[in-house]
Amino acid sequence: MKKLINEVEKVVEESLQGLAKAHPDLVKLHPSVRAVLRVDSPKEKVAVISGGGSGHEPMHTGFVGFGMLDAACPGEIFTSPTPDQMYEAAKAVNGGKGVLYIVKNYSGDIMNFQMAADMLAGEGIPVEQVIINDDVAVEDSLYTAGRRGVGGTVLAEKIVGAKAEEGASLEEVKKLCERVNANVRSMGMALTSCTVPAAGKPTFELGPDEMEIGIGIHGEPGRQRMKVKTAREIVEMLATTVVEDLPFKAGDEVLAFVNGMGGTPLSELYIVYNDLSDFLEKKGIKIVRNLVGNYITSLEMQGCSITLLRLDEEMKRLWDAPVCTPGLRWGM
Amino acid sequence: MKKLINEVEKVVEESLQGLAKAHPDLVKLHPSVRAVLRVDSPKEKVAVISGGGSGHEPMHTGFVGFGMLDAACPGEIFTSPTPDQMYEAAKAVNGGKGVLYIVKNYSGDIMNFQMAADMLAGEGIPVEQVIINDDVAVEDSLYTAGRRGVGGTVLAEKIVGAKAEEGASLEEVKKLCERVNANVRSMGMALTSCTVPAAGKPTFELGPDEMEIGIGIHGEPGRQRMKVKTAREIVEMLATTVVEDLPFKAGDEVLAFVNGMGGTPLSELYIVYNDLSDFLEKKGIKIVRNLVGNYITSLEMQGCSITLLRLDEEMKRLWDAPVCTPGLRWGM
Amino acid sequence: MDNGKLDVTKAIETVKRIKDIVDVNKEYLTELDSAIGDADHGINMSRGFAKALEKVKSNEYNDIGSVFKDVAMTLMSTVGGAAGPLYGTFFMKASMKLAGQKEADLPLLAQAFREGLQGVVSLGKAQLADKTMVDALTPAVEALESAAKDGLSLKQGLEKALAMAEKGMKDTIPMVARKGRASYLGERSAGHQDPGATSSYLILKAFCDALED
Amino acid sequence: MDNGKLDVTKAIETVKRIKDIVDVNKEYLTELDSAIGDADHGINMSRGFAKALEKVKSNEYNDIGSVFKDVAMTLMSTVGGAAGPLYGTFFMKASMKLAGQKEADLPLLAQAFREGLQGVVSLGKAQLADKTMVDALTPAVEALESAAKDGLSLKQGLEKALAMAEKGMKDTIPMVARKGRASYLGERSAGHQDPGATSSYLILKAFCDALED
Ligand SMILES: Nc1ncnc2c1ncn2[C@@H]1O[C@H](COP(=O)(O)OP(=O)(O)O)[C@@H](O)[C@H]1O
Ligand SMILES: Nc1ncnc2c1ncn2[C@@H]1O[C@H](COP(=O)(O)OP(=O)(O)O)[C@@H](O)[C@H]1O
Ligand SMILES: [Mg+2]
Ligand SMILES: [Mg+2]
Ligand SMILES: [Mg+2]
Ligand SMILES: [Mg+2]
Repeated sequence: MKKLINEVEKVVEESLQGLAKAHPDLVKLHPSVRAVLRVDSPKEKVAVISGGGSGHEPMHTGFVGFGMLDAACPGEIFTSPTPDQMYEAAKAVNGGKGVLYIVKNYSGDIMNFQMAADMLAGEGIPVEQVIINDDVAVEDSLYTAGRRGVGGTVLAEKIVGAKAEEGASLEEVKKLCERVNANVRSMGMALTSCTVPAAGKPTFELGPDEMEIGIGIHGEPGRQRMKVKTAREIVEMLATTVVEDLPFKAGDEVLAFVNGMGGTPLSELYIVYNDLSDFLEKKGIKIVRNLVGNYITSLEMQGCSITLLRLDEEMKRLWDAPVCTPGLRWGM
Repeated sequence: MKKLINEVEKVVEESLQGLAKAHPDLVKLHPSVRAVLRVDSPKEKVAVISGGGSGHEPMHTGFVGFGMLDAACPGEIFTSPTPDQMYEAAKAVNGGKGVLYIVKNYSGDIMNFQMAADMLAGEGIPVEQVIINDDVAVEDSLYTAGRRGVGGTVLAEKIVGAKAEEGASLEEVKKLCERVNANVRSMGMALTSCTVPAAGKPTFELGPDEMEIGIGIHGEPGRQRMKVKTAREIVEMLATTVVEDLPFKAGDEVLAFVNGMGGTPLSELYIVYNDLSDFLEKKGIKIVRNLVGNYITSLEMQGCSITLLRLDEEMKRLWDAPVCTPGLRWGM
Repeated sequence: MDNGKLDVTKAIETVKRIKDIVDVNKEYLTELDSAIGDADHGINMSRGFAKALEKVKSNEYNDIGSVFKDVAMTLMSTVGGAAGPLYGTFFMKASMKLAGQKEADLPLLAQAFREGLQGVVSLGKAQLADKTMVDALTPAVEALESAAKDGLSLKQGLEKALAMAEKGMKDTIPMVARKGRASYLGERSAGHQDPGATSSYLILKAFCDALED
Repeated sequence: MDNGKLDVTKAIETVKRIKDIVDVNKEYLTELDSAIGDADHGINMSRGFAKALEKVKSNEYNDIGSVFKDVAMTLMSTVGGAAGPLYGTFFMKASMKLAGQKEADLPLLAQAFREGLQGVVSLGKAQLADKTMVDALTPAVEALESAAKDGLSLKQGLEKALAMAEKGMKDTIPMVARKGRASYLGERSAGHQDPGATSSYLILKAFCDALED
């Protein structure tokens, strides 16, 4: 294992310190628990909080700031954070209008956030949770853990963050977050595995001519392993599943998000976007917004995911609204 | 070789198409030669143009837009572009106030840009060139090709682009670019090699416990191979060489730029920034601006580079000025 | 004085043994989690029990309930993932049954473990054969209960429970996961032993080892 | 009618042979460039001469100067890197000497190559022993010139030049590079053959092969 780190035990801590030092105008660290807080703690808004295992940077810690998250709670690499983190973070940033937890659908995240929410509710602090579960690679069922939360989370955090910034109520913010989740679908793939620092070796092995389709963001194996294909064929596979699931229809206006898993060059992501754009054009689905880059990653994994979000006018307006975070910035 | 591509011959072309489709509000492709042009072609400013081999994205194509480049000319992967590209790009974006070529110091880039400049000069178009050569890994000498242009290029393009946007003259813009180059130093390292698509295998091989110090951005071998060390030790090695070269002194105000080579997770770059920040603090050198992320890359190479720029008041103001490009954006 | 029951000293000894056995099996647990999860179970458990041991060693206790309550709180705030809240709840619910008790015999421990297991099930919603820790814990608790009914000693009961936990753990191998991260793999999760069921087995082993015959 | 001189047909045949030999050695050149450069020399040369051949095949020519001028222009706008302008200049300067000529004998070709080499040197500023193509081209041009003085045939002259180019190419192995990308390696560039010197040798080989005895 070769990484730019000092000690495996300190990867998350030192990385957070670096983030805070690089962006003192945007974020600060919580004094006692592991949480990244917005530096200006605005009072007159719902506090939007997310969190999850580390290793997906810039998500979530890089999305703390104006117009997005008020706090992010990072766990160890690929490990859900603990309830005290979400509880303390909420106490620190709640301005009185209540707290929305944006939670990715993993058993661990659900349970840990739930415990924090219970603790807050016990103190009379208004708290709501929305579970993001946009990964079509996983079959949905009442009897299983259901679908994972992946790329859709980034879009939800941006759009919902903008709504909260406008001063919307907790109920409104929550409703919007549910609407985003209801209209977003994703699927990912990997060309290589990734190595959890503390584990010291790749989570899975892929042959020199193999890829893994339906990969999650925790370096967990996907649904299917096959010979590598061209970008165009990969886009076809991922996008077909994504489009048919919602389903997205001709005439739909969408935000197309091509996300890198961390180790794939940006130039390749643009090739994927080029193919995705052709694919959707043929189906009559209109890309009216897009995002291309490494936003929800799996350490140094090579690969990509495709996320489509069906937009309405409010979502468009909120997507375009100013945002100023270490990882996403425009309009200011 | 596993990459998200279709054909090795079309990597650059399809990636540029994707870029143009993703950012039609910012950039467009030149109709006949391979060049990315700013979409709004402002007339009353010096046209700032750069270019070089592809494979370093977002540099340079991702830096075309308001407040940075007017055009970028990408060659094949790791191969300097040809004179017709720089010539036609200049003709397309020159508004009458002349053209500045920002050229990285490589024999190929120098010769190809020089030929384009000769062609322009022959037509009476005012053209100047500044050669960026900030890589302290390479010994400087009159008898060799001298130092490579690396991370300093990104900073020069931002600062000089802002100056041009203000309406400065060609002479002023050129002088500023030279001043940036005179005050910037960089050094890089790699944990892994990278694979030129058309070559199909890694440019060099590194053992599972080896790293390469003093790497360039073309995947060319560095100056020294050694056992991997901690982030802190690596920062110490790179930053010591960088600091002693200019030299940077106690009290200097600097922009600290931690750049990823493309395959290293952002979280590790923040660890590097954390260590760099400690290192400079001990020396009394003050970081007053910073940039952390993948900006001048070598395909999927894992590793990083450290760039320090000694800032004066004008450079600070121009760094903070609004910029709106696919790869760098703030203030608008 | 050793009467074969679980007193404060042995409760602390148990925590130490769990820490040790989890440490020894850290890579093994992580490897199991690599195959059908995200390669962190051993790391998480080892971090959690190291902290838990630190905690109980630095405190004075008058009852065994407080020992396990501190374990529960520490796991909750240091393990994370799915295992953190689940084992946290297990020990929390168990500790409530043991609150104020200087020692536990087999019937009491069986009751405490039953409470713990119920906590895990009501939090995680896993049923038998969903390929989780529940598949190891359930037969173990049942074995404790029937051993208690048969009037066996604590050590004997734990030995029977351990055997059943081991069987439950191995039974997870052919199962297709329906809960936790392994469920994302669908059919591909079959053929691998569940990491959480394995750590449950190891925890029972530590209880067993901490008690003299 | 074959008089052993380089006429338009043979000039085009030469371009074809360069294309072929560069293609065959594409990986080899790239591998040499991997060791001390950036792994693109074979790819660049192969792209350039494929385009050059396309170009000269699609045109009618009355003089050999025009053939090599088209080669020069094509290399200039398709090769890129260091080799593009250098070989572009080589063929451009040579073509100026051959402008209007229906054919070239040894003395004329020697002059043309001398002009080409001077173009390379004045553009790239490389001296002998800087570990570049100049180390192969210089002895080759000198051999052409002395063969011309000795009144040898074109083929004989090219054969001598080829032998010298090969020697010059091999002589680059121990050199420490002072120009081009290899110079960044400093001492570590020693022990590797220069890719540009190698492609220069291959180009001379193609000239040689294109001419009958
Ligand atoms: N809903 C659940 N109910 C019971 N046990 C579960 C549940 N979800 C996961 N587990 C257990 O947790 C184990 C994984 O723990 P761990 O790797 O620490 O967490 P994560 O899956 O979040 O990385 C699984 O092997 C399984 O035994
Ligand atoms: N200044 C120079 N003068 C002469 N030849 C040079 C010079 N710089 C580089 N070369 C030649 O060019 C070759 C490399 O060509 P190529 O790999 O195509 O370009 P690049 O180095 O830009 O990738 C070197 O092997 C060397 O022979
Ligand atoms: Mg986990
Ligand atoms: Mg090159
Ligand atoms: Mg796990
Ligand atoms: Mg080269």
